[in-house]
Formats: sequence, structure tokens, C-alpha cells
Amino acid sequence: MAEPLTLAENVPDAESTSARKGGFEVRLANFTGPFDLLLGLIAKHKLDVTELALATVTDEFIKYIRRLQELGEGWALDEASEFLVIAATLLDLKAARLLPAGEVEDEEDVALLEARDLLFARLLQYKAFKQLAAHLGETLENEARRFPRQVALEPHFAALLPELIWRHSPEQFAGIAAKALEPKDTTPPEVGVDHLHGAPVSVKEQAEILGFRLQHGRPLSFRVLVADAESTLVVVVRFLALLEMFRDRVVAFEQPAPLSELTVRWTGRPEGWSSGNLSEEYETAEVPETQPEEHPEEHHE
Amino acid sequence: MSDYEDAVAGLAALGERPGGARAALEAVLMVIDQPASSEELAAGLGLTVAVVEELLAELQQEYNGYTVKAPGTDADGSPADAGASRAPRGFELRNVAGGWRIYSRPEFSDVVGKFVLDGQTARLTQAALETMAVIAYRQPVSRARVSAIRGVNVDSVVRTLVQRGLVEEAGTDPESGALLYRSTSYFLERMGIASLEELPPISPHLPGLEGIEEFFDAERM
Amino acid sequence: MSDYEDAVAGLAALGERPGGARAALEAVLMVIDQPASSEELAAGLGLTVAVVEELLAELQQEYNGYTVKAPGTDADGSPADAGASRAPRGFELRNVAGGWRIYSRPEFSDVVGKFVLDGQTARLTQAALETMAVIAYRQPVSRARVSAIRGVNVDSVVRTLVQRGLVEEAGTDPESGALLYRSTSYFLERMGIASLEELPPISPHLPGLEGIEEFFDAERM
Repeated sequence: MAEPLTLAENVPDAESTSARKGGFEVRLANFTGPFDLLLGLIAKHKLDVTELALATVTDEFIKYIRRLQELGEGWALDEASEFLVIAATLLDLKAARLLPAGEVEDEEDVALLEARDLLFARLLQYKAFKQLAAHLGETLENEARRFPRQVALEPHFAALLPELIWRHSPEQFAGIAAKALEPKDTTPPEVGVDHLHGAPVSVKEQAEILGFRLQHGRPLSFRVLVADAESTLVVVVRFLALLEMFRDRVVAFEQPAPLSELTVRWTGRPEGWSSGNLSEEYETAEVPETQPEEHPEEHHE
Repeated sequence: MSDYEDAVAGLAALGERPGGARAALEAVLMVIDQPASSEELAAGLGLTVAVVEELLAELQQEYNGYTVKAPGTDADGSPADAGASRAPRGFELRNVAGGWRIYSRPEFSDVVGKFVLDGQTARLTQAALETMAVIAYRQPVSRARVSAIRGVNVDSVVRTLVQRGLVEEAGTDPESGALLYRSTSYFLERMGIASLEELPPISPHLPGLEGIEEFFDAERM
Repeated sequence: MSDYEDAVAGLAALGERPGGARAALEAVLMVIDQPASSEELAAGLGLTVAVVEELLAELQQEYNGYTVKAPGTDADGSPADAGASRAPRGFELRNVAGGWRIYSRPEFSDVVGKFVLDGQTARLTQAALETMAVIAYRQPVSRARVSAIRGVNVDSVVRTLVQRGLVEEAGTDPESGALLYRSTSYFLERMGIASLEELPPISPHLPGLEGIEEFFDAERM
């Protein structure tokens, strides 16, 4: 927590990292998620999770996502967004280290430190489950070498069974068949059915996504910014997020006429912005009141 | 005995494992559902038929209460119990219709019968009915595919249906090698129909079922 | 041992038969097709649970290669082999998923596998294993919470685990209304453990993270 925020040295620029591309062998398909990738990168550099060398790992993480986009192998949106959330957090943390700051007094700094600790905590938790998964895998494999005795009942015992009661007419039986064969879950895997129980969409998370896109590119239209929204809810939340970011003075709007195309432009500092300091009002409104505090990273629908 | 020595080369791998070739044979006999001939057992174990038949005879005697010292298989072999008479086991090894299988000993058939009946009801559970319906309308079909359609594991339910004579094995899938199942003539009998064609068509109940076929085939397990 | 004598009255009928109560228990173990608890076995055999558990322990040791002299069950009992070490049998008796069942010994998996094709299940993917681990250790748990821990959407993986019978639905979360999932007894069976308590503790894998547990529980989704 008290780790001093110092200027990161040896931040490799885009050219030098791409020059080392060949040394980066692992394919993304080998990883089961952003935490897995992050752990892989940390292990590759022989780093302690809690002393993550942000600059190196962040750059590789981002580069990895780019590579994946180039490959374009049907990357599911929700999967991509998880990677982007982590990438945005890493970028925030890396950016914070580039800023000269001695004392932690700014609210922004505190939020960043919290974001970092939360990221580390989640990473450690994931690491624990990954180890347990390895144990399960080994045990299941060893156990698969044993075959249970499950033989058919000897005929003279089968003959003892009470005569089956069967009262279904062919029509009733067809009804049962129809019901059993009915597709139960027609939703394709990549869409998910979480919205069925009203999963929350986080303003901060969406702001993070928007920030990530706007910060590193040219002005974008609102239409483009919500082109990948999987539901109306996400569109609405992104709009709310833009309003919040506007209040935060990191974006500006341009709309030549009412109902015409709305263009959003990044006006904040090039680095160091985080959705962490956005107003809390939307966050608290969408979760049950029994939960006092939610961190942006924890909304995952 | 010379057969035994002839086969020592083939035995080598098995001989190094605890219990040796005899235990390997026992392991197979304990879990096979269908009786296996001594030829099939020999082929699977990599032993000669003569050796397998010798081992089968030994096991049979041993289960019946006579301890037989098998040369080369019993590592320590205290001479005291060679050929000694002991209490029989609760199971026996029988050669029925050309195949070997382990059965429970008939002296305990009343106890076993009571135990088997305790867990049984005369009615099929809803899960069994639904599984029966899927098999009847999608036969021949593997358990994995029925599981995929029903969204739950159906292994034990299918076993119950087989036990009840409503479902039987119907070869293996040429692609996956999975066992396939179909309904039996006893099923037709219980339904009161002469053939499967008399089963009411279910398409009216299932608007747009065409897509589901491809969906499940694509993710065949 | 007094339990044993207490139950002699109940044993009488079984005791007169060859092999006695121990063989009767073996006979029942031969026909069960899913794990049977010592209570179920005791009820079926008309013995006390304590006696059945003693017999089960004896059989287990015996199959593993230790000859145990059971008082009153082994008729002749030559003193030479009391407690002597012998070659293990090709099968073993195990207490798995809350019940007892006979398995082939793992040393012979290659040989037995040739005869039992259908029992083979495909290996779980890394994603499925991780999801399984989170569900096993955090049950009952919603898909959203598993997603949060793994950092990816787990819907299709959970569906596969349900189809494989390793995971099942366990009601809904009273707050969010989200479907909850838990591991099945089939999972225990596949893991070869009697209960979830036998899973290794998670704490050594979470060094110095005592606080994090509460933190994540507090924001349960």
C-alpha cells in the first residue's frame, strides 16, 4: 500500500516492444481469461504478484489484446470486455507511476492504490483457484484409472423387480418427448443469460471502456461507441457514463443540430484518468442498499 | 505349466504389477458387464488362452474357498496356506454361455434380492420417463447425446431403463465409438403399439425443432 | 469387538452359511451399481452399522493384500496366515461419495480400459477445471460470481459441467434471484472422495489473504 509512486524507468516504447514480438510465444488461446494471461506474464518475468512490474506487464498485456484483435478469431464481446477492464486498470496504474508524486494525498491516488490492491487481491484469488483446479485435474485423471463395478442385475434378481406400472398413452408419451426435446437453453454460449435476473451494468465499468477508446483515438460518434452494446441497458449506462465523464471534464460533445450525430472527443489529460473518481450516485442506485460499497472492477455483467 | 512359461515374455509387464497377471484378470472380470470368453480375455490381457484358462480355474477355486498357489503370481507365498481350504467368498466366477463373469453367490440370493428390492419402485421416475422419451424418438442415440438434450447426466437413469428391459444397447457410434441405445420390443408392448411408426409424431409439439439437431450435433461429446 | 458379539443374534442366519456375514456383504457388493452407505448395507443385511463397518474395513484390507482373521466368519482359520501380507486382489473396496463400492485396481487401468470403453470420459478443459474448482469451493454459487473470480463469462462451461453431471442447480439466490450451482455426488465419485470435507483446504493457496475472503463474501453476487 505504501509503495512510493516513482517514475517508472525503462518504459519500452511501441517500436522496441514490437521488435521483441518473436520472443512472445504463448498464444492467447492458451489462456482461460485475463487473469490467466496476467499470471502468465508475471510468471514469465519471474515477478511476485504483489510486486508487479507494471510497465512491462501492462505493455505486454495490451500488446496481447492487439494481437488478438488482429487475429480476429471470433473474440466474444464479453470476453473482450473483461480483458479491456484489466487492461484499463493496468494502464491506470502504470500511468500513475509515471506521474511525479511524493505524498499520497489526492483522492485520485488513493483510488488508484485501491484499484491496484483490488487487482492484486483478485489475481491472488484466481491464482489459488488455478492451483486447486490443477489438483482437481490430477485427481480426476488418477481416479479415471479405476473402474467401478456397475454390472447389469443378474437375471434372477431382475425377475424379482415389481412389474412396472405404465399408464402413459402413446399421445401422453409423445407429449413428454416433445417437452424433453424442447431446447431448454437456446441462447448461444457467447451471449449469456445473466440479464434474465437483471444483472447490473456498472457506470464506472462502462466509463472505463469508453475512456479507453476515446483516450487513445480520435473523436468518436455515440453511435460507434455503443455499436457493440449487447443490450439497451448497456447503451443507457454508456450514455450516463458519458455524462459523468463530461462532468469530470474529460470529454466534450459536439452535436450540430438536435437529434443529429453526437460526437464525443477526449479533452482530459492524455494519461492518468480513471473512472474510479466518478460520482457514486449511479453506482449506489443500482445495487441493493444492504451492500454499502462496490468497487468498479467487481461488476461483471 | 509349459504354456505358463511360454507366456512369461507376454506377462512381463503384468507380472511387475502388484498381484500380477492373476490380479489383472480379476480386475477385468470385476468390472465387465457382459460375460467374456477366455479368448477375449487372453487377447485383452496379452496372454495365451491356456494361461488365462489356468488362471480362471485358479480364481474359480479360490473364490469357492480353496487357496491355490499360482506360480509366479503370489509374491511372498507362505507355504502354510497352499491348497488350504478357507471360507468361500461372497461371489463366484462362472462360465455361462461361453463367457466368464463374476456373480454373487447363490447362497445369499435371498439377502441380495431383499437388498435389490429395497431401493426399487414399480413406477418410473420423471427423469426416467423423459430419458425414455428422448431415446424412443431419437434412437439409436448415445448417452452423451441424451445428456446434452436433457441438460443433465443420464448414465444411471439409462442403466435403470436397461435393467427394466425398456431400452437396449444398439452397437456403437462409428465416429465417437460411444455405445448407442434403442427402445425394446417390451417398450412397444407396454405402450400398446406394434411398431415405432405408431408413435405419435412430435413435430406439431415442436415448432422449429430443425435447428436444434444441428446445434447438438455440432457440440457432440 | 463387543459390537460384534452383540450382533451375533442377528447374524445367526447368515453365520450358518458358507463365508458367513462377510461373504453375504460381498454378495451384496457384487450387485450394487452405485455407492451404498454402511447404513443401507446394514439395513439390507440385518446387521448393525458397527458390524458392517468392521466387515467393510476387513474386506478393504484383505483386497489390498492383508489377510485379516475375522472372528466367527472364517470357519477353519489356520493360524499361519493371520495378518499375513499377500498379493493384493485385482479390485479394491472404496468409500466414495458417501458409499461403498468395488473398483478395479488403478494399476490395471490400461488392461481394463480395453474391456470397458463406455466408462471413459473425456478430459475436462482447463476452463472447465477452473470453473469446477470455484463451484466446488464456493458452493452454492451463481454463475456471475464464478465469472467474477475467473474474469470470463462461464455460462457455456457451466452448462457442460451440468451435462456431465458434475454440477447441478441448487435453487436461486434470495437476493439477486440468480441460479445457484453446487457440485454433485457424481463429482465426489469421480474425485474418489467420500465428502466435500476431503477436498484440500483452500487456505494454503491464499497466502496472507484472510481478509479477502470476507471481502468477496460481502459483495456476493
